[in-house]
Amino acid sequence: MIKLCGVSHSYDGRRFILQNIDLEVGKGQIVFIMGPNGSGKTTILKIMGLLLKPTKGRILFEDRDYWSLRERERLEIRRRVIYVHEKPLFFPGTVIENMLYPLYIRGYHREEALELINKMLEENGLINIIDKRVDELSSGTLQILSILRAMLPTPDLLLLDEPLTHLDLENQLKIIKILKQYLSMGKTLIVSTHNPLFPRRMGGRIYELNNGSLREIDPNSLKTI
Amino acid sequence: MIKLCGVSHSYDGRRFILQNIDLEVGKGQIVFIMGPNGSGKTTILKIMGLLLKPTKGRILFEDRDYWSLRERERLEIRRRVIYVHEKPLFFPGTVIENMLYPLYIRGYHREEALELINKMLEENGLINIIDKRVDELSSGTLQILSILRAMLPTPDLLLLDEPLTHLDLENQLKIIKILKQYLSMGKTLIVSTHNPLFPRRMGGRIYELNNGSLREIDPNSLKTI
Amino acid sequence: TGNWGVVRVRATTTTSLYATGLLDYLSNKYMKQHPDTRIDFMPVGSGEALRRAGDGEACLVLVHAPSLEKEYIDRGVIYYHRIFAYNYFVIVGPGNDPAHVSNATNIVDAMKKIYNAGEAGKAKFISRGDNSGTNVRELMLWKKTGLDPNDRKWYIVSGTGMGQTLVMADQMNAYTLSDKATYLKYLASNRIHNLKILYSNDTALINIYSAYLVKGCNGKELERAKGFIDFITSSRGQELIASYGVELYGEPLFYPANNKTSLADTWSKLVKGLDP
Amino acid sequence: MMDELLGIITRSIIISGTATLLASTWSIPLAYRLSHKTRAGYIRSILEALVGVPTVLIGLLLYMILCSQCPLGLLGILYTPIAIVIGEAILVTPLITAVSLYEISRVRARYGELAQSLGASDRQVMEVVLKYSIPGIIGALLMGFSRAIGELGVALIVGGNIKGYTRVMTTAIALEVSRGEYEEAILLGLLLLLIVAVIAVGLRMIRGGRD
Amino acid sequence: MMDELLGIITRSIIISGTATLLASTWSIPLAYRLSHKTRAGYIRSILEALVGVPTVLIGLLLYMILCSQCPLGLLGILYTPIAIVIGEAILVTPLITAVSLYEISRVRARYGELAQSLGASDRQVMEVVLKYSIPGIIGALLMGFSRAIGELGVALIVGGNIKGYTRVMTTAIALEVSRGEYEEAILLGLLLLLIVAVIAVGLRMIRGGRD
Ligand SMILES: Nc1ncnc2c1ncn2[C@@H]1O[C@H](COP(=O)(O)OP(=O)(O)OP(=O)(O)O)[C@@H](O)[C@H]1O
Ligand SMILES: Nc1ncnc2c1ncn2[C@@H]1O[C@H](COP(=O)(O)OP(=O)(O)OP(=O)(O)O)[C@@H](O)[C@H]1O
Ligand SMILES: [Mg+2]
Ligand SMILES: [Mg+2]
Repeated sequence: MIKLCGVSHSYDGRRFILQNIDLEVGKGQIVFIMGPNGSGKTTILKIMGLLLKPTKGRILFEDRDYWSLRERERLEIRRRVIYVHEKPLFFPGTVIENMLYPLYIRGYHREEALELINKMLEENGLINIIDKRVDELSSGTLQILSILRAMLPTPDLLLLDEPLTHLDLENQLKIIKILKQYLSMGKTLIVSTHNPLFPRRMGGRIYELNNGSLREIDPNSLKTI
Repeated sequence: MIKLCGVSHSYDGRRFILQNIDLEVGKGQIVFIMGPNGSGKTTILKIMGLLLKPTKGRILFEDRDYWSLRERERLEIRRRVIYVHEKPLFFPGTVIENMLYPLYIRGYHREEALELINKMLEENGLINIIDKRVDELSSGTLQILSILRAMLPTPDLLLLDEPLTHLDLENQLKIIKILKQYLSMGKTLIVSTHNPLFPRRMGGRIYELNNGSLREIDPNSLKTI
Repeated sequence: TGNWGVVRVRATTTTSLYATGLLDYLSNKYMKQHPDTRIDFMPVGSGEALRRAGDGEACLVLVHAPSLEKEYIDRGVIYYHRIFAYNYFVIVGPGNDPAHVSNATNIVDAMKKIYNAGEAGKAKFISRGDNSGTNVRELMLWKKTGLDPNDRKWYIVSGTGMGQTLVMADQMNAYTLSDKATYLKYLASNRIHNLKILYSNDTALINIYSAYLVKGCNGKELERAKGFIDFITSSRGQELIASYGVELYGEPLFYPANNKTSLADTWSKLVKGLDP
Repeated sequence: MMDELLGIITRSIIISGTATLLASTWSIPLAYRLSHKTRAGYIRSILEALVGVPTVLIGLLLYMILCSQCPLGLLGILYTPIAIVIGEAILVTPLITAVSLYEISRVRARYGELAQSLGASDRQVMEVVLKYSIPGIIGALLMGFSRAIGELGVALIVGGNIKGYTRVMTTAIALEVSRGEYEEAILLGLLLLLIVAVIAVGLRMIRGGRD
Repeated sequence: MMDELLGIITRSIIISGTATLLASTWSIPLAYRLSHKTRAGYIRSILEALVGVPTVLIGLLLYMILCSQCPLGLLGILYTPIAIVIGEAILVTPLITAVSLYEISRVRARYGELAQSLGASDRQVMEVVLKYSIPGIIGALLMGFSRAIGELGVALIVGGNIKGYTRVMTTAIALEVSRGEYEEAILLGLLLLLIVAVIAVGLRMIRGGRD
C-alpha cells in the first residue's frame, strides 16, 4: 500500500527528526508507531498521511512516487488516505456539518451521506448529539467523532495519531472493536500510541521511533506505569 | 482547603451536568475524579479551579464562600489555585515567555523567576528547549510544560485535567514522581484521569462522576483495556 | 449625446457661480424649449473648469476669470466668447471695520488701509490663493497699491473656495475680497454673522461672467451648447438673469450684460492687467 | 425635491454597492492568496497603508485614463456612473483585502490543514476557508461599502456631480457646503449614515449576533 | 517652494500621527470591552458602518461646535492644527476600533481563559490580551493613520488650508486640483502614498515578517 524509501525530515533544515527511514505497510495491515515524546511519531504519520513533504526520500503509494505525481493524480490518492490529528480538529458548527464534510468533498449525494452518518452515529450511540455544536462537546466525545468522521468515506489508508487519548475505558474498547472491523474490510491502519496495551489488544507490527530511526519491537517488551 | 456544597451546573439552563454535589478536599490531600466521557469531569474541575461559576451551590475556599467575596479577595484566593487544561494551552512565543507568565503576574522579580524556571527545567531535562517557540514542540512536551508552568508559583491547590495525556511511559512516571513531591510539600491536588493505574500509583481517594453525581469508589474495582 | 435620445451638454463652471443656483434656473428654462436636451453642469474650480475644457471634457464653459480665460482662448481651446452677466466684487470685513475701509476714497486707498491696519496688528486679510478669478483680481489690486502683502503675518493665504473663505473671514474677523453673489448667498443662509460689505460698486471691482464653447465639441451637443449661450444672452435670458434672486436676497445677484460693448472693453483691459 | 433626493439615495446605494461587489471579486481571492503563512507581511502592510489613499488621487488618475484624448477615452465612460463604480472599486480594494485578510488568515491557519487531511483539493480548501470566513468577509465588505458611499473625490472628479445622473450623497453634500447650506449638508450626511447603519443591521441579522 | 513642501509633509505626518494616537487611547479600550463574547455584534456592525463616514460631515459637525458663536467657540481652536487633530481622531475611531476588534476578540477567546487560569487579575488579562494583539493593533493604527492623512474634509473645513499653518498634503492637493494643475496634484498624491508606505514598511520591521 505505502512505502517510505530513505525518508529524512527536518523542520528547520538543521536538526533531522527522521533519518533515512524505510518502512513498508501492505494492504490490510496494521502498524503501530511508538516512541518517546518528541521522537517524531506525529511527523512520520503526517508524512505517510501525505500532508507533509519530507525533506528527503520518497513515498511510494501503490508503487507510485507520490510527490513526483501531478496534482490531479495526487488528489486522487489523497482521497483514499485520511490522517486523524492527535488533537481532534473540527470546523466550527454542528456535528452533522462536520461529519458531512469528508463525504461532501468526495461528491456524495446529500441523502446518501446523511444516511451513512445517521447509521454510524446510531451504531455508536451518538445520534443524540448530531445537532450539537462541537464547542459544546467534551474532549472524549470529540476524539471519537474525529475517528468516526475519518472512517465515513472508508479511506483505504487510515492514520490515527494517539486515537485513545481522552477516551474512557468503554470508549477505548469501542474504538478497538471498530478498528478491528475496519481492518477486516481489507483497509490499512497506521497508529501511534503511548499505551502498550493497545497493540497487544489489536495485534500487528510495532515499531519504535527513537533518535530518528525506526526499529521493530516485541509488544511484550513494553511496560505500563 | 476546598469544599463544594450542593453544587449543580448546567451550560444551557436545561440539562444539568452536575447535580447537587458535595465534596470536601482537605489540605495536603489528593483526590481523583474519574468517570465516562462527557460526565462532567472538566466541568467540576473548572468549578473547583474557580474559573466557572456553578449555576447553583457554593464553593468554600478555606471556609470562605468564594463567589460572594469581593473581587480583591477573590483574586487573592485565585492566586493560590491553578487549573491545568486538558488540552495544554500556551501563549504564542517561546517556552521561557510562557514559564515566566504565572510568576510575572504574581510580581516575582525577573531574576528570581528566571532562576526558578531554569532550576525546574534543568531538573526535568528540558533546559535545551527553553528558547524554543511553543508551536514547534510535540504534544507530549507541551503537556509536561503546562504542568510544570502551573507548579512554578507553587499554588496551594493544583487541579490537573487528564495530566498524563500524550505522555510516554518515562514522562508519565516523571510526572507521578513530581506530583508525589508536590503533595509532600503539603499542597492539595485534584486530578481527573481515565487511567486507573494512575490513582493506584499515587494513592488518594477516587471519585466516579456519573449522571451528575459523585461517589467514592475502590481503585481496585477499575479495569484497563 | 447620451441615453434615450437625450442630448447631454457637458458644461464646466466655477463652484461659486453654480452654487448661486442661477445656472440650474437658466437651464431649466432652456430645457423647457428643448426637452431633449440636458445640460450637465460640473461645478469645479475656475482653473479646473478651463483645464477640463482643454482636455475636451466639456462643451460649454461658464467662468469669471478673464486673464485665465485669455490663456485658453489663445491656445485655441475655447471660442465664441459671450459675456452674459456681471456684478461687483466687494471688500468685506468685520462690522467694526478696524481698518476704516468704509471711509476709503478709492480702491487703492481701501487696500492701503487694510495693509496699514494689518501692519499695525489691527486687521487681517484672507486671500484665496487658488488662482481663481477672485484671487487674480485681488492680486491685481495689491499690485496697484504698490505694496506686497506676501509673507506678512496678517496676510492669510487659505486656499479654499469663496464660500469657505467668507466663513473663515467671518470667524477670524478678517477682511477679504468676495464676489457679491456668494456673499449674499452666505449671508442669507446665516453662515456669516459679522462680516459686512465695506467697499463696493467701484468699476475697479467689476466681475464679468463669460460663456464659451469648446473646440472639439461637435454635433448636437455643440448645437445645443451654442443654443444655451444664445439663450442666456438673448433678451429673455438677460431678463431672467436680472431678476434672479431679487426675491430671496432683496437685490439682484447679477446684472444683465445686454451686449454692452463697454463690458467687452473692460474685459479686455482686465486681461491685460489694466485698470478696468 | 423629494424625488431628487430619492434619486440621489438610490443612485448612491447602487453605485457604491456595485463598486463593493466588483472590488470583492478580486479582493477576496487576493486576500486568500496572501493568507499563506509565507512572508506576505510586507504586502499586507502596504495594503494597510493604502486604506486611506486620497480619493482625489484615484479620481485624478482615473480621469487621466478615461478622458477623451486618454488611453481609454474611446470607452466614453467619463462622467457616467460607471466611472464612479470603477474608481470606488479601486479605492476600497486595499480596505476590503486588508480587513478580510485578518479573518481569512485565521480561518486558514486553523482549518486549512484539517480540510486537507480529510481529502479536500486545493480548490475545496479555499472554498471551506472562505465559507468559515464569511462573517469577517461581510464585515470587510460592509466597511468597503461604507467607505465607497462616503467618499467624495472619485465621484466628484470622474462623475462630475451631474444633477440627476452622477450626483450622489457626498457630492450633493459638497454642493450644499459650497452653497453655505451647512445644515442641509449635515442632514444629508446623517441620512447617509442612517442608510449605511440600516444596511449594517440588516447584514448583522444574516451574520448572527456574535463573531 | 521646497521648504513649503517639506513643511506640508511634516505637518501632515504630525497632525495625522497625533490624531491616530489620540484615537487609540479610547479605541483600543473600547475594542477590548467589545471583545467579550456577549452580543456586541450590533455595535460591531455599526462601527463597521461608520468606517466610511464622510469626512465633510465630521468637519461640519466639528465646525458647528468650534465656531466663535458655538458651544466651544471660546477655545479658539477653529482653523488651527488642533482642530484637525480632533476631527481626524473622531474620524478614525470606528476604523481603528472595528479592525483591532478582529484581533483582540480572537486573542481574548484564545488566551483569556489561560491567563485567568494561571491567576491573572482582570487587568492583567487585559494586558496580556492587548500584548498578543499588538501586531493586529499596529495594523489597525496604520490603517487609521493612512485614513487620517488621506482625508480632506476635516482638514479643509476646520483647518482652513491656511498656507504655512494648517495646509496639509490633501488640502494642498485639492488646491492644485481647483487650479486645474492635475499633474502636480497627482505628484503630491503619490508622494503622500510613498510616505505612508515607508512608515508601513518601518512598522512592519517592528511587527516581524508574518502574522
Ligand atoms: N512545526 C515544527 N517546527 C519545528 N519543529 C517541530 C515542528 N513540529 C514538530 N517539531 C519538532 O519535531 C520533533 C518531533 O515532533 P513530533 O510532534 O513528531 O513528535 P511526537 O513523536 O509526535 O511527540 P509526542 O509523543 O509528544 O506527540 C520534536 O522535537 C518537535 O519539537
Ligand atoms: N461550553 C459548553 N456548552 C454546552 N455544553 C457543554 C459545554 N462544555 C461542556 N458541555 C457539556 O457538558 C458535559 C460535560 O462535559 P465535560 O467536558 O465536563 O466532560 P468530561 O467528563 O470532562 O468529558 P471527557 O472525559 O470527554 O473530557 C458534556 O455533555 C458536554 O457536552
Ligand atoms: Mg505526536
Ligand atoms: Mg474533560
